Amino acid sequence: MGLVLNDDEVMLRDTAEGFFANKSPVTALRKLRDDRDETGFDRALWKEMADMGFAGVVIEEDHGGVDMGFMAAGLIAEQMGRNLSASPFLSTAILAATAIREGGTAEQKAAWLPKIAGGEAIISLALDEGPKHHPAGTSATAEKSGNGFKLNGSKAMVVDGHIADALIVAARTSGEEGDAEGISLFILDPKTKGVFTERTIMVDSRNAARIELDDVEVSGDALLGSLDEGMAVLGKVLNAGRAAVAAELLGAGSQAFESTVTYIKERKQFGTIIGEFQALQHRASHLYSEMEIARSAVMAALTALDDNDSKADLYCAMAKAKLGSVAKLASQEGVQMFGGVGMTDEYDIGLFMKRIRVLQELFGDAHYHMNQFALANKF
Amino acid sequence: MGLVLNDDEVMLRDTAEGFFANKSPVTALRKLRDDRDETGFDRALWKEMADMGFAGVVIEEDHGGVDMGFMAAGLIAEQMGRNLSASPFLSTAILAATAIREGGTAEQKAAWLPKIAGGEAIISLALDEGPKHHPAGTSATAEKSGNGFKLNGSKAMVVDGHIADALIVAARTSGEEGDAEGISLFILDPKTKGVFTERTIMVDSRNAARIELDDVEVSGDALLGSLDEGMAVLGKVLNAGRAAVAAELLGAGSQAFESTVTYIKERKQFGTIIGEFQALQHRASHLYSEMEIARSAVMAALTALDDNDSKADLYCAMAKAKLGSVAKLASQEGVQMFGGVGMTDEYDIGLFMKRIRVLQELFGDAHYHMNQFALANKF
Amino acid sequence: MTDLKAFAAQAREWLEANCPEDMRQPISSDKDLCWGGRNWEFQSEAQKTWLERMVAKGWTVPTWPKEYGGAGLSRAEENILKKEMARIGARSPLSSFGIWMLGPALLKFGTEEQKLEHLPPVARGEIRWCQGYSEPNAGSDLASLATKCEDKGDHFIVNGQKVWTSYADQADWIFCLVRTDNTGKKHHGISFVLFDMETPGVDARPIKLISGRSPFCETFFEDVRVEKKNLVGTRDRGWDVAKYLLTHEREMIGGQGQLEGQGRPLHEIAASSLGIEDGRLADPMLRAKVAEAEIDDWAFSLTVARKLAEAKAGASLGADSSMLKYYGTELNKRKYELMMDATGHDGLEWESDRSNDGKLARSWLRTKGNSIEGGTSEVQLNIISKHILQLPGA
Amino acid sequence: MTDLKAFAAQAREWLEANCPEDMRQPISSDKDLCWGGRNWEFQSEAQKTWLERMVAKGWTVPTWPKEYGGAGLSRAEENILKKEMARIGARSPLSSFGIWMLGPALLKFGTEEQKLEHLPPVARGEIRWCQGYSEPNAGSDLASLATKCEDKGDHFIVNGQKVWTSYADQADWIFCLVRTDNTGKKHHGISFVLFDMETPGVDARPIKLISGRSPFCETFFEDVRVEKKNLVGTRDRGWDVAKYLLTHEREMIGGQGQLEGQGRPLHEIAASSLGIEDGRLADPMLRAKVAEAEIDDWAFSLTVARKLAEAKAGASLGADSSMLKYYGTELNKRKYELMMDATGHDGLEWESDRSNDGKLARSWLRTKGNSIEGGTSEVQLNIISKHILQLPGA
Repeated sequence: MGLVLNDDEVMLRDTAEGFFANKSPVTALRKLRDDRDETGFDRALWKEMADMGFAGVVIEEDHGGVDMGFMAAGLIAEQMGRNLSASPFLSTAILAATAIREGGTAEQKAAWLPKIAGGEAIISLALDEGPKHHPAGTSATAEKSGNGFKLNGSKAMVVDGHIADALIVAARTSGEEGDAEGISLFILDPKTKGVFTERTIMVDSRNAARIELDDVEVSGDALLGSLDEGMAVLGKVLNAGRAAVAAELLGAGSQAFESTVTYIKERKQFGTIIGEFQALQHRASHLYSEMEIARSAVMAALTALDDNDSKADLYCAMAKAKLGSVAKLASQEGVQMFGGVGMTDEYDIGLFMKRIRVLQELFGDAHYHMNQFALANKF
Repeated sequence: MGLVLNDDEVMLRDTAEGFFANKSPVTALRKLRDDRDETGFDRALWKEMADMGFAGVVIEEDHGGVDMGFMAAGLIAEQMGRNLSASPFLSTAILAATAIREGGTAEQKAAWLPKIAGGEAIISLALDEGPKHHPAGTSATAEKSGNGFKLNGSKAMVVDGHIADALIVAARTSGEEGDAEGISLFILDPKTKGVFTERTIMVDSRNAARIELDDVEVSGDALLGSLDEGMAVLGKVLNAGRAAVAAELLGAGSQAFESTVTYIKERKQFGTIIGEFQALQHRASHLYSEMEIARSAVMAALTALDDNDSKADLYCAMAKAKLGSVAKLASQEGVQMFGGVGMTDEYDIGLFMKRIRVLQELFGDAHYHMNQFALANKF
Repeated sequence: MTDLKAFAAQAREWLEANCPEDMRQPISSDKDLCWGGRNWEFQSEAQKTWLERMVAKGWTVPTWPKEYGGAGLSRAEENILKKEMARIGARSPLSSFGIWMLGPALLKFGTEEQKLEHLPPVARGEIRWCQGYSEPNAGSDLASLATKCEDKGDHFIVNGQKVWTSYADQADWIFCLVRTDNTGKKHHGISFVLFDMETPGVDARPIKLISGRSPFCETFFEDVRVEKKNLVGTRDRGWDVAKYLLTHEREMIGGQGQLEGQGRPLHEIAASSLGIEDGRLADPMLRAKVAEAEIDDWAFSLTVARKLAEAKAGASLGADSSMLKYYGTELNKRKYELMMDATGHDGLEWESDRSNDGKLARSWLRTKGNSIEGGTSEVQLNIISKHILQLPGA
Repeated sequence: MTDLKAFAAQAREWLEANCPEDMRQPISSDKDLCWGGRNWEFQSEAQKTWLERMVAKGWTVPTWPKEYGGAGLSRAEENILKKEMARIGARSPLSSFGIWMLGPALLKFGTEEQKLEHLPPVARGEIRWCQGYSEPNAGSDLASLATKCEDKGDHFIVNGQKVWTSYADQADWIFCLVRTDNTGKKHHGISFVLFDMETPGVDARPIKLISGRSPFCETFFEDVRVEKKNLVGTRDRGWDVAKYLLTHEREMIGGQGQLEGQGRPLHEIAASSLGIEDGRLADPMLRAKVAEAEIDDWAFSLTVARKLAEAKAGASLGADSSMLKYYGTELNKRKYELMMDATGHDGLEWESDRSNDGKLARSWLRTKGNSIEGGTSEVQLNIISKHILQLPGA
């Protein structure tokens, strides 16, 4: 279990740390927001991330990637979390890359993976439909139609969906809502007739979309992975997504925590530095403990993915559950300890609270994963 | 909603406060325990409680009671909780008295209520069978047999069961385990052939028993309430029990809390009274708040019973849930703040922790009542 | 028929006849409130009529003496009036810091001249007031405020900065804590003064919050002239006035949890978002927390009622207002976290029509301020430690 | 074949040949432990044989130098030996505060004479030691200890009282913190001394805990004579020795959560008590808390492993041992509360055979001490605040 970073990993982390702190600090997100940028991210930054190898971090070298694995991906995500850096890293470099790598035909891989690694294509996963993450609840349908399929349904919380060059859509080809079986994945062009995309600006000023599929015709080539067995690929995609989101939560939570500790060492009230108040000290120390526990959970999940551990599902569920709770606690304690200024848009702590709220919801919140953890352990 | 005590109630509370503090302080429980007293309570005390009217607090005057109602009963239970006073008050004066008053025939009332009020009969409710409270889970059976019934089954956590002069037994006369319908109540002599009683000494050094019923023959007169509709009576009995136990938890929790506050005003470490440490101050103040919220819950539940409020079930579930959590917190914070001496048998705080653990389990713990609360609210 | 019954009947009759139908609709947003003041633009004719009619009765401030614009009602009569208004769903005719805060302060500490000058315009909704308390370095530690007030013989000159001055950009006058002496202990040397927001040197700038636009402002004073007659209470003893009003404010905020609770129950929001399976909320883990929060919410509401009932019975609410403020605001935060959990992706939308411009998300973020404004949770816990538990050094 | 592989093969062969079958059974109670000492009565012939054989190999203290009764193994070899023992389920041949606490202290601070006198009998299980640290008024604040140690020329005289001296009533010798100077700061003037528990004036009385009988004692010293050669380290600087050992102890206790976790998982205990309905624990509310606790438990175990791995990689565990101690003991308390919830009425029985004399209830109560002994949770949080977060005044 790789719970301690090796030299390569330390080097990568340091590189990523410097990169995001310089190229995409919190002020960059503020600018995107305040300028009401239509894409919601900085294409130049994404290109630079591709040049650094970040976009191809889990893509094989044959397809233009650097194939450094999930621990490396997590280290990058963590630094993005620390800086609230906006980019299609999660949607494209993690989710789409994993989906195509795991489920794609040679043609699909050749068509898409080099573009992902090169920062030339943005691809979004259109999976969830309702207010909560629920893969088996997929009710969008794909009926056979000639040599291809006809897709119908509605998708929500499609991260980066409004700027995607391709969509990976989960749709039901058999079975009923609630069945894990019978779901298939399709990769399609969002400009296809019948695809309606609405950008939804979320609380964290980041990108998502709602997508309507109205008799969308795709060819048989659009199928990604085996018919009816999309969940096999999706399972790996979601594990990757959960671990990466947990890593981003670790970064965001750590930054929220550390900036709070810094603040309470400076702020004076009642003639005293408020960090001298023991009640705050104990809460900060408790939170430090939780953050350390959380870090282990993230590292273990990322390692489990790299090791193809048979319990990777459980590791990722644990990490996502734990980080959902702990990063939230860090943001809550942060706003409270900053006090009045923590409520103002001028300070960053509120932006962390917003981003953490979205991340903890993505691909299952703590409650969802506690439930999955229990079911997997047969209780 | 009687959320403020009236003059009569204040007087009763003051009387009960003095009575239990003088007649049955914590040292009395220690003596019963260390002497390995076979009854586990003090008959002389119980007789005095009867003389005070406590044993007949919810019994009509016609049957020798004082008929002061459940708020009064709760005020008595609260003082017993403060002093860890051992007596058959709960089993006999609350549960049995309510069962017979609500479900008894004129003959049954005449036979038992005056004896209860006079402190002459101890009666136990034999309801639960498994490790957790689950009335509908009753699987003991009562088959028709001649003019009477034949009872079979096992009962656990029968409070005061080993010293009871009569048992009120819940047994299934129709339906299946899990059905609320089909349960009937029987009142019987524990010396009846086929009744086997084992005293179980519990963590709080108080009384309970396991009871085996092996082809126990009772006459038709033994039926308490209507056949198959025992739950109608039992619902009222359990509401009364839950509210009284919540009141006892309020007393025990309050005493644990107050003694802890007193202790941290005296104990010195690091050259400082530990009550000066802000981290302890904030935890104590949080606990104070919870205790105040809990007190309101108890008073509202007791009032709802006296008012025959249609939502009495919900009030009692809320009170039992809240007190189960809050009194537990009070005992946990107590032991921790007392520190090493809190772990010793010499100090009382551990005895409170033990008693609170048993009380929170009786008639449904916080989880049980949260679930009931949710189901009643259709979620 | 008792006097109170007679009053109830008269009030009912008058309200039925005089409260416009539009003013009996539930308040759907801040825009439905009437704040009055020099620059107020009535949202509707009904809003204007309703205010005028209530002013004429003295019922915008029913318990104030008639000479100050009130109706001189007893507390019992006021309660009846409230009940009768609630019965028909009548909106409050006037929202006003002048009524809620300045009024009580002037009635207790003001001179007869001050009352006659300032209270009637408040009662009539002609002058809108704001409150100048907190400063950037005097938040929880309010008494360390530094806004300087110099005695210039026949007038004062005020220099400094306030924050969290609600609606300062829309208010006509401000009641303000300033420092008239800084040679003694920090609680000494504070004074309570009133001045017109149009006085030269006053500048109010709205603060943007994490939840979006807000009524709060940063307010700057540069050589602002204040007439001496506008000092309320004893010079250098303004802390007495402030303390009196803070307790008042805490009780208002503490009750908020309960007010919010009057909306749609949490479990209904959760059920409509997540669905019910086999009679249970489809998210079993969230269900446990919803049940816990609703039980706490119910017990808390009962506690608010109990404490108010006890206070009526003669006891003062005292430091228990800190307990209610602490518990109510923390609980409210918990409830909004659970609502966000329950509504998931939908609740995260920030700008869409579908989400009513992120109404829930903005409310969720706004609740985070509940445990900061009006004295932080930490300050309330300190007060409980000191005044209720009497712990040493608290 | 590397040296380590060769060592592993030899160890495996030796253990297979020499570890009695009875000593390969899981430990079912405290009675299965071998503590040694003057008055030790072996529980079985196998226990005796096993100790003797391991002593002969130097494997009761494998990394100690051979001249002190050890085998001079490297850490790597010791780990292999542990793994090989674990493979066949071999019990530890000897439980001993002499090995765990005194040994590390003497190896670091002792003179050659002290090591030669005291370590070999520890290694052989001939002398059983106990620890004299806490006093009634020096619990969390250990450095304020008052047990007086006067210099009488060629010897010391000790007077005072210790508490929480585990197994003091069964120990042969004690290592003890005493005050040799009380004129300076409290951390100065403490000395670390050794003496025989049979010295006149020593009296150890067991303490009854809320969980029942306990190994802890109150220990009284009245004019106890201590030879000067039995002072360890520098006089008045015993706090250095104590600090060194406290960190050691904290790491042991912090790991306990994990050790306990090696038992039956909480969810299995809950499932067998409550049953499973539709694939889910029959108590839906408890289920949520069990899942939460098990996730925390897993992540905590990973954290123990991570911190140990980091320490191996060169970094010192340092103040993070406080974090592990704090989190592990609080988590352990939570888990036992949930076990009690899960077992309900059954778990509450205190004396019955059915409940194995209240084993669970007693364990539950015993866990409450985890967050008190070896430095309270509050002290650990203070240490984190000061040494990790570097908060002012911590």
